[in-house]
Amino acid sequence: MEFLLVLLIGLLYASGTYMMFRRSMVKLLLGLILIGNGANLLIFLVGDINKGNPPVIPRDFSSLQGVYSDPIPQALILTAIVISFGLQAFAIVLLKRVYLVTGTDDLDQLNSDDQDI
Amino acid sequence: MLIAVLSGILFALLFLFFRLQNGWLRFIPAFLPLSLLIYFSTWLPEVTGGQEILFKYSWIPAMGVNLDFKLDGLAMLFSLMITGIGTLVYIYAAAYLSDRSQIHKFFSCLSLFMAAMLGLVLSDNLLVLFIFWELTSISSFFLIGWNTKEEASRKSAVLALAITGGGGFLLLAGVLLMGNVGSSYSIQALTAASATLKQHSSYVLMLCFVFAGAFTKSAMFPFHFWLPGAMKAPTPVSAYLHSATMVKAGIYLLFRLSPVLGGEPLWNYTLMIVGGFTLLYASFQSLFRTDLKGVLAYSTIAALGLIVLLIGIGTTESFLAAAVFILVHALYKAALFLCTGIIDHAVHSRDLTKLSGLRKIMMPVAIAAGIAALSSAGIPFTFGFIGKDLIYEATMHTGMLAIQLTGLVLVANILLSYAGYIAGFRPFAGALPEAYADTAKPGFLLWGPPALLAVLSLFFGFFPALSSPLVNAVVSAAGGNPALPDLKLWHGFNLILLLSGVTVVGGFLLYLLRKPADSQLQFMDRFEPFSARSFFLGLAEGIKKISHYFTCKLQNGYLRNYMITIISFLLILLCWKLVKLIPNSIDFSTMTPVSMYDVVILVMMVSAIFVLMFTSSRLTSIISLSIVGYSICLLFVFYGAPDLAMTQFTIDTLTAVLFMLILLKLPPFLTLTNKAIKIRDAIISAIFGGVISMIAFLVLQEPTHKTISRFYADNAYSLAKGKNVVNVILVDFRGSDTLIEITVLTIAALGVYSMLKLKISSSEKE
Amino acid sequence: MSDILIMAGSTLGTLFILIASIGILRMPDFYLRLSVTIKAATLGVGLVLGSAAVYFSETAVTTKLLAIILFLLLTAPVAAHMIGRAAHFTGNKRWKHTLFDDLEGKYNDVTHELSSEATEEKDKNV
Amino acid sequence: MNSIILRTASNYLLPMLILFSVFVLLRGHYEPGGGFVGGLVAAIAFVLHSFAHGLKETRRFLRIHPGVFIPIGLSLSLISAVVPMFAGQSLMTGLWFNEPVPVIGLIGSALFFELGVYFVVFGVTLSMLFTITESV
Amino acid sequence: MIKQFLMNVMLSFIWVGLTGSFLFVNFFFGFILSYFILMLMSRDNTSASKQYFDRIPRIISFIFYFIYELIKANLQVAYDVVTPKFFMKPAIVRFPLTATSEFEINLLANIISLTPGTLILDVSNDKKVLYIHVMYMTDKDSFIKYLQNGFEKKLLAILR
Amino acid sequence: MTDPFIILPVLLHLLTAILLIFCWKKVRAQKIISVAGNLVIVLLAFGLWMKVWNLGILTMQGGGWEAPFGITFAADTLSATLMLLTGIAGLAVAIYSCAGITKNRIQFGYFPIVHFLLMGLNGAFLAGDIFNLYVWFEVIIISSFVLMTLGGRKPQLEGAINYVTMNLLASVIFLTAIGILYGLTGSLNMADLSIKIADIENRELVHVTAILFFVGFGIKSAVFPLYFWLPSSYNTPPSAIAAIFGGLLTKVGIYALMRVFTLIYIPDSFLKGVFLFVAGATLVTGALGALGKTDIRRLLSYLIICHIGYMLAGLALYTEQAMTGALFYLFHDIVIKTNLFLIAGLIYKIAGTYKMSELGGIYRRYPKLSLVMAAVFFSLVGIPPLSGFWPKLYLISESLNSGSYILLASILIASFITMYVIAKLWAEVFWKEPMVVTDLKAAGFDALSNFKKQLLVIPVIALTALTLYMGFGAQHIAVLAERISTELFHHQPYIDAVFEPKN
Amino acid sequence: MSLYTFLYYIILPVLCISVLLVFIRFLKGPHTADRVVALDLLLTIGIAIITIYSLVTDQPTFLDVAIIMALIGFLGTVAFSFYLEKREKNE
Ligand code: NA
Ligand code: NA
Repeated sequence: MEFLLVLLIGLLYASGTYMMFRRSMVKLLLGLILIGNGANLLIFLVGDINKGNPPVIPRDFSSLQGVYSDPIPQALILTAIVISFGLQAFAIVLLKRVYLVTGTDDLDQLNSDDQDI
Repeated sequence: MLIAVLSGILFALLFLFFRLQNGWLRFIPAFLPLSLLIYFSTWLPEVTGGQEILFKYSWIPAMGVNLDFKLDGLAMLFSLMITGIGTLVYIYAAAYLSDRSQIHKFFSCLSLFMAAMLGLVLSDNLLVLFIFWELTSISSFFLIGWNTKEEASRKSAVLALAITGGGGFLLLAGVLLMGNVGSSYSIQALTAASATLKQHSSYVLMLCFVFAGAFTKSAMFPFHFWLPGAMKAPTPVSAYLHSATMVKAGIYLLFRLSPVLGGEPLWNYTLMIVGGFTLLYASFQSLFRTDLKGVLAYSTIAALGLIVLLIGIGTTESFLAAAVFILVHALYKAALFLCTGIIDHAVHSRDLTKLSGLRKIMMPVAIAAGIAALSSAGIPFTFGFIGKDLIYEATMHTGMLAIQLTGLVLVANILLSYAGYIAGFRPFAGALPEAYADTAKPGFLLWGPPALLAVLSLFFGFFPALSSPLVNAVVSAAGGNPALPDLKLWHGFNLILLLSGVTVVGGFLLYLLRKPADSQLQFMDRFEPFSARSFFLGLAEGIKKISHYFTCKLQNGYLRNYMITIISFLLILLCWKLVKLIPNSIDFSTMTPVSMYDVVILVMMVSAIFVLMFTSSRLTSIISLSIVGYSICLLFVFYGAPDLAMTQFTIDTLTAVLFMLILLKLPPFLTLTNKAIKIRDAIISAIFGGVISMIAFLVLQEPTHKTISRFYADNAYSLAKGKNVVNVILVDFRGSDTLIEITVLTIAALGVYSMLKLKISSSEKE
Repeated sequence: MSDILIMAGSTLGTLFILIASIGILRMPDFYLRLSVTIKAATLGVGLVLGSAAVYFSETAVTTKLLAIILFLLLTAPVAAHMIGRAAHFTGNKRWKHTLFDDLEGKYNDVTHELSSEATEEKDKNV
Repeated sequence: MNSIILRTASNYLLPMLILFSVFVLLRGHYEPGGGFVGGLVAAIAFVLHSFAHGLKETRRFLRIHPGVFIPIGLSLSLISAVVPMFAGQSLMTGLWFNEPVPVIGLIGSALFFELGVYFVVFGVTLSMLFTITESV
Repeated sequence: MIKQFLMNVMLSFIWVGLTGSFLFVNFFFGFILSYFILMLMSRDNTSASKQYFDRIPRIISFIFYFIYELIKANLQVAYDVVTPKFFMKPAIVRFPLTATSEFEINLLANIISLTPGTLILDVSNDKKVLYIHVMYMTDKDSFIKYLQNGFEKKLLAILR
Repeated sequence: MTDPFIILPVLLHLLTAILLIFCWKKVRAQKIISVAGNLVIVLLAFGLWMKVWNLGILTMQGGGWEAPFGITFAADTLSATLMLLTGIAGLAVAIYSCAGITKNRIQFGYFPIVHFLLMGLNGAFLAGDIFNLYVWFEVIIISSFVLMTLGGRKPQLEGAINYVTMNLLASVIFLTAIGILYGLTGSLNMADLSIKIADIENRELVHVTAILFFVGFGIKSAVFPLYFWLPSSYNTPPSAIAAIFGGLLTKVGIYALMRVFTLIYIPDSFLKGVFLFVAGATLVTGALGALGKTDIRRLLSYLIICHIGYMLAGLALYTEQAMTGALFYLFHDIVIKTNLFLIAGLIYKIAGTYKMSELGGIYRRYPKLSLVMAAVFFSLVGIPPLSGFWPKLYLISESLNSGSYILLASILIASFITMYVIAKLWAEVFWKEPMVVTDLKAAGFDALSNFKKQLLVIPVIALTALTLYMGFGAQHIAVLAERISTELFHHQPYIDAVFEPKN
Repeated sequence: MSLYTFLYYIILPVLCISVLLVFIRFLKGPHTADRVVALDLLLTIGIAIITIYSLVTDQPTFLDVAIIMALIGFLGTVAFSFYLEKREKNE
């Protein structure tokens, strides 16, 4: 499974970058989100993955027993997800605002100020 | 001593804030150089007695930068010139400058400049020397650009700064290289380590750097062209900078470093060639100038070339000649400049084709200029004669090169004599044009300084021996034989006298035969495209064009190009490393077995990703994104991360909602790029994905000891009283992260609010 | 005993879900797909959740499962209504065998308000 | 959006969701959940309400601007993080009451911290969505 | 009516307390037990209490009716889905409401939607009419009658 | 030594920000709170600096958990110095903002965001945990996003799109790197990583992660060829905002590079080569970019890039001496770039434009102010003995020592072009008479009240004074930088301080 | 046949097949509304899968995810419908 996940992560990164190279702002944003997902999965994967053992201490125990999923990557991803939610929300709104001001979604037309180079 | 050096800077600050508009107050600043002159003169006996007076002040010991000042013959010569001519220039400037409201600033700059020059010549620490070196560049920048309203003036200032400052940076490299090799910045120490330096593999580099600094500063060919441009400065500035100070800094440096780096053929020949060529070139050029200051500028360049040539010869005689000529040149050139200024001031013209007969309205000036011209030509009983004598003496004792050098110097000297005559006689000879008839006579304070200089030229011409102790001290400082006889006016009839005579007469004949004319100037202008000036300006223009092109290429305003560059850069670096790491075989045995539901989720996810990439409907793309998110969420569930799954799910839903709200009024996707670009992008993206996959795979293969997560697993309940270990990490073990994370959310919310609510209309002022 | 209950429940539930999936794939128009799927799936999931409740037979978990069923029952029809309504706005094509459509033309294009008038009913009723 | 069914549904879903969000908040230390998801769920309750009733109505219903929850929550988290420092301990050191409280379990600074997170997330999500909805 | 319900709940808690078992099943058992006790006690009392004890059986019967309809209709649809040929005769029907309050409409709509074959598309803004998508439409009037006498009547009987 | 109070500047910024949010829309109160808060923080930061200087590295373990189990905050001399400088720059910008930022921007959260940004910077300097560093970086970028877009018009928003995208990309790369690092070592604590990374046998793989870190931080610090976002965005927001950006934002990337590549990774020859190439290319391309620019802030933007090259050069040469130079430059650059953008803002206030072709005559009209600005400009150029000069000594000297002649050439070219463009700028903006003489009295600087003028000018003067101190008191800065450089290269005390048992 | 084998080898695969079928509808469309319905159904099946998975692994913890899905998935559908209804017809 790890191998398939590795390939999946690669695909997420690849598709994310491909989307980011497009001219549409919306696609750019979607690409960033995809890469973000890829990064999260990557972190998840490099912690030891195993099936069905959440890092929650069972009722009658005081510590995790046997095999359990590594809790640290999970905590990291949680933080990363939340942060990227904030960033994404902001970026989405920025996109909207830029569209309102410039009237276009085409990134190639957003360089009116780069004349003085 | 420190005070003496820094007093200029202090006064510079002082003058900035005290206006000196009222009458005689203008002359107060002149007391600064005067008192300094007196101060330095008091050390004369010790210095001429062969002593070196040292003053040490600690400044930045961490970098070996100490304010060590050394007063030896060389420093003394320059100090006296700087302060002496300085005094006269101060007085002159006070009378000369018409814009009284700005005069305090002028003196401020001038004082700064003087202090910088003093510091330069007195420093025993090469780095400190360099600091003052740059200060002279900067302060001269302000002085040259004094007439700020004229574009030409501003341009000359920038050009002068660019050349001298640029050379300065190279000099800095040289200084640091010398410091590194000689493990000290003290000139004394470096002199002692001279052999080490010369044998070091980077000796050539050192020379290159030092020469770059000295040649740019002293306007050697091909860096000479800033100097004529710098004539845009007010005349007192020209007089000061180009006779005794600024341009002599390079000379000083070469002189100073002669015992450190000199004596090697490379040093000598480079200096001789560059100096000689500059001498010839500039003296020839001066033939064609019609602007008084232009003539002086080129003759100055030529004189500098001559001195460099002399230093390059590197014998005691040549050092002696150089030392004397420096003084000679300072005296007559300053006088000529000042006279030029008076003429300019009085009749508002410096055009040699028009000026004549001015002796009738300014006799004292005419006399002063005349004497200066004679000294320049080397007529007996002027100091110039002694100088010429010594020069021929020096060139004739250079062994193999004696004839060539002497010939060269002879030709150049004739031309220079001509230049001197032109500048000193021409404006005063002949009939006075009508237009100038009722010009007011210049005041004493204007003609006094040049007259004094002329008198000094004569004085030393009559009594050359008086200058001997100082000059000898200079020679010994430069590493020459200190035991020299006194200077004498009369050596008897010999070849040298003959040469001197030829020079004087030749120059005079030339003066009689040639009339400066605009046509000659225009003739010379035809060669302008081949000149060094054009070359450098063209180079600068070319660099600008290249930079413009280059910047436009890079910073082209297309975000996706930027990202392609960034990703490609990353990929190049990563691939370079990863090539060595490609595994031979893959071991699947240690991996988690693949289940049916895993495969289904993966298939769905992969398809959704492709739909997302290629759909033309925005809504479909958002739904696909949601499916990708939900699939990840399921993966999280399968692999034991319920917290993650919950969060991922909520966030994905919210993101979809956000997108919905925002996308409502956006236009649909357009197919904007062509197929070739898409393929290129796809290839780059695929490589990126592959590289990340490979890294992830390699990392999975590495054994890891997860002691920290073991600690959490064991202690989450006992120490932090929580059973959901992830949550315990989030609120306790790594709680700070969470605190910051909600701060991020807060900021994002503020941002969203402000961005949508705050709309500054375009008419509103910022 | 409980094992059999669980098996039966989950089998039945899964079957309904499968039917819903086949339905969504096969049905000829949007409304039919919507109609088939929303409830068959809800019923199916409900059964699966019910069998899980039997499996865990623990108050905390059981209430949780019942809560999920309740949520689904409360939200699924609303969701179906929302999509159905939206689809009608966007002019989704109906199956050719559709008998009649009383909703046609009842929406105000601007305000999206829905009238209750039955004026055209007779004409539409084929 | 002018749908009676959605409007009615949101009326009973709102309290259910909020109740659920508090549930999620309180049990986060023991089982999946926590302030973050809790806050999101609570926010979603109101988002749903605004979809059904329109933003104005939801604002009226909520009475105060959701943004107010942000600094309050942030302060709460900050205080629970800083209080240990007054006891000379590090930032974020967990402080616990000795006796467990029914329903919630042990009460410690972590709970207040989570509550702060809950408020912030609630306020952030809601104010973002409201702002966006208003400007669309 | 609320009084009765609260009483009922209170008694269930007492039962739970007495038995000392906090299990959900136990509570449920206590609830049913106390329900019958209360019902026996309130034979001759006011209409308010009567309403409460009438309603519970109605709810239970409604639930069973709903489940019956659900399974029946689901099987019908399932059969149609699985077999190659479609027997459907879909239509969108205008259904005049007897129910008036929003809550009633909502509940009715949910229930109608949850049974296969029928799907509420919308409610008119004056709350008088439901628009229902029907999969198996035979006769419009009989369908409306069937709904009115079936779900709507039973539901209103519980709610009112 | 353990000291829970090292985190105080961060917390105070947060507290101030919260207070400011409570004072939403109350412009006057916000100004006062912000300036007061910054003042207190500067004093605090100075106290912290003194403490670190005297006692050595101070640490705080978040939650009281011993390293590497909790989150470590560590203040070594570098952190403390940067915090102090950040505090000073922040205070200057806050004062300047009182008159330099329009009322409606303040009403929409300008001040709280600035404090969040400063908080993020301080936090990043203190972070002893790599993921914590990431989180701080996010605070920084989101605040900068907000500031970048605040009240933005078209150019500002267009710039913001570039800025946001590339910073998000950098964050993702950074996050990827962290994930991989965790996968390799199972740890996040930087001191712990230092130990664990050294034990990994697959060195090549270690360097692969190092490359990811380099590129991630490289984008943030705007090095070649990753700097694109900078020139297209820094010239768009109001000057006070640009000042924080120009002064501090790219520097935090450099800080991270310095920290990561001394504490966690020891670059191999390939990476050093890459550093050298990138440093040289940054210097040259930045300088070339600045050539021929006609907009002051655009010119300054390219100069920022160019000068980042010096700092990277110090890292690239990877000797203590070179690092000393880089650090010295870093300190100098923070102060001067902040000041330069404030000055650009002042010029804009005076003349109403950033275009050099339209500007002119500032020297004639405001001679004293011009001289202050001149001091700044010449410090930037590195005219000795001003502050920009000294660090170059180390860098040039070290590149000569190591025979990195291409880097040397780059440094010289960059210095030369900087000097040239600044001289031209001076001639154009200060000497030249303006082409169009507009009625500036009515609209510009002159129309402001005396108090407001002082609010604008005082920060500039104060920062100039600091710059001058750095130049003339270079001894102090040099000693400081040397000490930091030693600390960076001999990081055992840092590790010991982090792992010091609880007392 | 044990309960585990039954759930793992029969129920889960059938659910997976259902997922695939629904996903094919998503791919086919044809209308965006169809995709929304497909998404909604995917979620519902997802809840079922999680439930069965929690049975298989004997981890009731996963059911929390199912609750969240049941509660919040609804919002997504509402939002999509909202969008479908409100958008200008430009796709
Ligand atoms: Na059929
Ligand atoms: Na139905």
